[in-house]
Amino acid sequence: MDQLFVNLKHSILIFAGNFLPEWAVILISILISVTAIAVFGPVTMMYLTLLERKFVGRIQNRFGPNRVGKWGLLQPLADGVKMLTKEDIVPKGADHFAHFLAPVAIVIPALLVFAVVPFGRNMVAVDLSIGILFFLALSSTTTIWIFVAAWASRNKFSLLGGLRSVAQMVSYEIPMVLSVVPVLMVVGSFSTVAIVEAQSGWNWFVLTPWGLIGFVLFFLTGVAEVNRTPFDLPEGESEIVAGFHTEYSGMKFALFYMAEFMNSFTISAIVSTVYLGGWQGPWLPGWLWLLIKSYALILVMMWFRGTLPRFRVDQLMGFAWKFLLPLALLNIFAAGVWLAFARPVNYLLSAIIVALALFILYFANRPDMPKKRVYRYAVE
Amino acid sequence: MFGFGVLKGMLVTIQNFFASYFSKDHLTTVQYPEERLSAKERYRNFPFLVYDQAPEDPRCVACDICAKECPPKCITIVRDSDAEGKPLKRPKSFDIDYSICMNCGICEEVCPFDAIFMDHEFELAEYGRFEDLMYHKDRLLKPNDHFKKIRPTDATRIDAKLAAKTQKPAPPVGN
Amino acid sequence: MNSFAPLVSVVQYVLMFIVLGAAIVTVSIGNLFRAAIFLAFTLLGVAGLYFFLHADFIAAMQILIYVGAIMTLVIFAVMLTGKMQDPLVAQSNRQKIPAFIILCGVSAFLIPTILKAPWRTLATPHATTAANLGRALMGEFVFPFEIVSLVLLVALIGAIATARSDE
Amino acid sequence: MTEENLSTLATQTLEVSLGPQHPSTHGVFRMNATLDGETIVKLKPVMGYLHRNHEKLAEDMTYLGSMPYTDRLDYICSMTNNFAYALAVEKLAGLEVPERAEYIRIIMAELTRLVNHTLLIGFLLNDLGAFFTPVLYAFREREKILDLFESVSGSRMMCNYFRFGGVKIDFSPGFLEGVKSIIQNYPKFLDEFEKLLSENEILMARCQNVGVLSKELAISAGISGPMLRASGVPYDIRKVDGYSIYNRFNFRVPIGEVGDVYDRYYVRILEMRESIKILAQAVKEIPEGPFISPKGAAGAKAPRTFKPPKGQVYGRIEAPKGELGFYLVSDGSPKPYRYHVRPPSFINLTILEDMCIGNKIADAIVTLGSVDIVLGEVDR
Repeated sequence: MDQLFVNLKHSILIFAGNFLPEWAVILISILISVTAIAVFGPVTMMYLTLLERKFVGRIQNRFGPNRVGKWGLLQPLADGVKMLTKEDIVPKGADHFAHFLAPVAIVIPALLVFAVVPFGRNMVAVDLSIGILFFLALSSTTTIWIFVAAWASRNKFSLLGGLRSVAQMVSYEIPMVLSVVPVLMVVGSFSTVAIVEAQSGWNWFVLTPWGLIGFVLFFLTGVAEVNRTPFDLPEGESEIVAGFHTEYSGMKFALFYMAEFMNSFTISAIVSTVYLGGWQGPWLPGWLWLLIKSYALILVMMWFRGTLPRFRVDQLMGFAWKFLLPLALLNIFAAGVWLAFARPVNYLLSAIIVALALFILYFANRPDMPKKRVYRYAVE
Repeated sequence: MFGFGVLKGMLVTIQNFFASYFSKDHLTTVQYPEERLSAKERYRNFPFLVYDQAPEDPRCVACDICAKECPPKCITIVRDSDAEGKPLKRPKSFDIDYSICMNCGICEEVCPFDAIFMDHEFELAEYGRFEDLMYHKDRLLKPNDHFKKIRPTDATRIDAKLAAKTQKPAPPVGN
Repeated sequence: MNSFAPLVSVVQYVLMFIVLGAAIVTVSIGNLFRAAIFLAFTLLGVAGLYFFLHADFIAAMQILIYVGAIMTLVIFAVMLTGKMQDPLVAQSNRQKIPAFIILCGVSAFLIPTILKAPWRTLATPHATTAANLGRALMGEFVFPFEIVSLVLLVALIGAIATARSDE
Repeated sequence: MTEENLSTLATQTLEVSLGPQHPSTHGVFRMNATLDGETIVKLKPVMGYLHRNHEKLAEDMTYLGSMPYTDRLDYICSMTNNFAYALAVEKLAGLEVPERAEYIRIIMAELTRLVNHTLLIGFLLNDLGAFFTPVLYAFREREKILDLFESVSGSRMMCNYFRFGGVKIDFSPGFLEGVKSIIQNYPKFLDEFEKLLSENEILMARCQNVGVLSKELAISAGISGPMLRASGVPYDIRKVDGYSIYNRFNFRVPIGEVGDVYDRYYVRILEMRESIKILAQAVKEIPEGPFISPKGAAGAKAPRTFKPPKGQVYGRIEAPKGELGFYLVSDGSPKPYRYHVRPPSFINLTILEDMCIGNKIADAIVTLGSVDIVLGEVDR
């Protein structure tokens, strides 16, 4: 079971190898991986929308979509048909070329990062030696297309959304990169496959003091990177209508939506890879483990969405620079201490450092924190 | 400690998530066309006219009070007349524009003859905006049994009142 | 792996074509904003070429720094230009002729150099691992590395000082 | 950087028109905001998109004929609108209200306060960017009260229930049990709501010290209702006028300290708890008896015979949104000579700019949400 898909691909290649030249087999091998990702990405996205609507619906004491097909299972298809048949509106003052390019281009990095996600043992499209870096680099390019979309729409709300997006990405990129550094230090490699292999046998990094903090940091900054609640300022509906995609409709809008959901999936998958042991786990096949872990994280994102209001721009920045960034730096120190000492001592020491870091940051940020209030009543 | 408030809130939402599978109180949606809420007896929507025996002989005497008191002025009544042009105590036409009516129920309150009441019917969607929503006498007239069915309490009270009135020799004079 | 080589070179040529094409569009197009977008494509294409040259790390850095950071900065700079309110942010191409002459001059030097250079090829490209890189930066190249960081620090301080001295 | 340094950098302000079509202007309301970055330097509220000639229409209608129109002023709380109008007309005509009717009125008014405050807090959270969860919880509870309203008056929102000298019809069977169950269950819901919201750090950070309204400005601008009390002015017309039979009930008036959005939020939560107290007392003490005075009943049956004597009155109540007053001039005919409404949300809205300047654009939306407006009442 574990190697189901790997064996499937292998047997197809052997079959093709009987009558095709070698280069064609390699081409087919590449095409199979690419097709698998190109199908998996959008299908995931379609059903993530349904999952989100159902989950948030239940949180809000309602059913969620349940009319199209059993349990609304055909809802994503209906939405797709609707999106495709919708009129494509381009504002008169828009830069038509850029307005068209942005939604198309934004999907590319979203799909490309799937290449380094190790879905299971031997189930990674490309085992790049710089896997994590590849992921970080490509996910940062999303900003440009958001910004291009915002500018090309020639709408003030879009522009505000685009500016917020850039500011947010620039701020959260730094703690995000820093929160992965401890793992890279311990593993000594950027390769996602190597990172997963280093966590075999319940040595999940999240179970260490620095790993716990790193996990929370990476996940939170990841949520911020994909613009989801409570960091969804670029599209903050109640303030700037729909932010950078205000002027998009139909399929172009669907592409933005697709990129967002595929990004949330990849970020969850990468977080599980880096901190939750990836496809490692008992009994079940590896790819199932990765899916379970990623979906659990996605559900947490949806849970956030169902619960939390959104930050304000300055608070968002403050959170990144005053809390996440110093914590990430101190966390690297904790990981260094972990590496420098032997097994039982390093747990204690890095736990102390992490606890101290949290404590110091809490008190340092205390003046800016909101306070509980006591209310009085008018005297008669 | 920072963050506990957020976690508390998340606890509330996840409780609601699970409760929606177990408690009816946490999944209040009524799946409308298949399930329906039972209408409250006093529910009022649009007015209709009551007749006792035959639709040709409604309770309405065309006194025009409801038309005058209707706040948005959605009722138009034309009084019937016999061959010599003498006015009769029945409406020749009685039109209510449902697109104007605001369901306030004042017509029912002011009617001295208990001839007009608020109906429970609410599935009134039409394709035409003007003529289709202009309800004429034929569509407005409904038997007293309908009234008894939708509002038993009021119907019994009014029937008793009318019965008491018919005992008396002189029926009440309109206008 | 040999039979696979033509495929690789096809992709490489496509990438080169994208890089060159996008670069030409960048300098010739009349719209500043679009020029910036094409510049992004050029940089992305270069990153792709690095990948094929087994310089994964540099490729990732190319994307992270040039595409991710510098391009954002460039687009920001475009937005700060005076003509931003204009739907078609015009780019001034007035210095076409001098630019062409300089280009010819540079090419006259570069092309023969490229052609004459004895290009050495490595038999097996050795993998760049994070650990190796870290060791190189912290060991062999620690002095240039520190100098560069110092320069950057000075630049940062300078930028802040310039911004502040406006009062 | 200090303020002066900032001013030396040449910046352009951005004019943004929030509304009339905007997701969170609570209707067709428009704010012409001038932004410096995301900071508001100027904000002009534009009203009148929903003007329906309410006052002029009333001059051509019998006194009773205006009653259903008052439902449509503030369509969230039709019962209190009815109450204020009935109170003014009763003052004009010198009508007595039977004991039972007074209790019925107070039960209705306090239920309406629960509906209004719950819903407002839900929508405030929507303005803050929460994805509909608080609104739907608010709807869930509001539904129970609306069911009661429907069982009594026949309509959920447009109740048209009050009559001059009493109410239209007595309670339906089972109504008081319904109110009792509300009294029992609503505090539980409020606890849940508070657990979800009151201590949420994001909400606190977004609301505290945002949209601050000073005591002095609040008084001089004629602000009323929870907004005034949140600014620290202990002024509640239920206490000050003691209209109807409010002086028989034992309740407290919560007041805020800072006058920011959080105070406005919390004062409303506390007010709801006090309202439940009033309800409990009213349900316990409600006597048997007629629900409308004979003179009033005659007036309701034949509105054209209802001719208040010449004169002018101003009747006011503490509506959930603030001081709702009706100014009526009678010339002795069945129709009012002059009919004027003092809508609380319109007057509370006039100082929006003062509260918003210097804040971020996201704060303007929240401040607007905390003012608690209903455009039906603002524009009339």
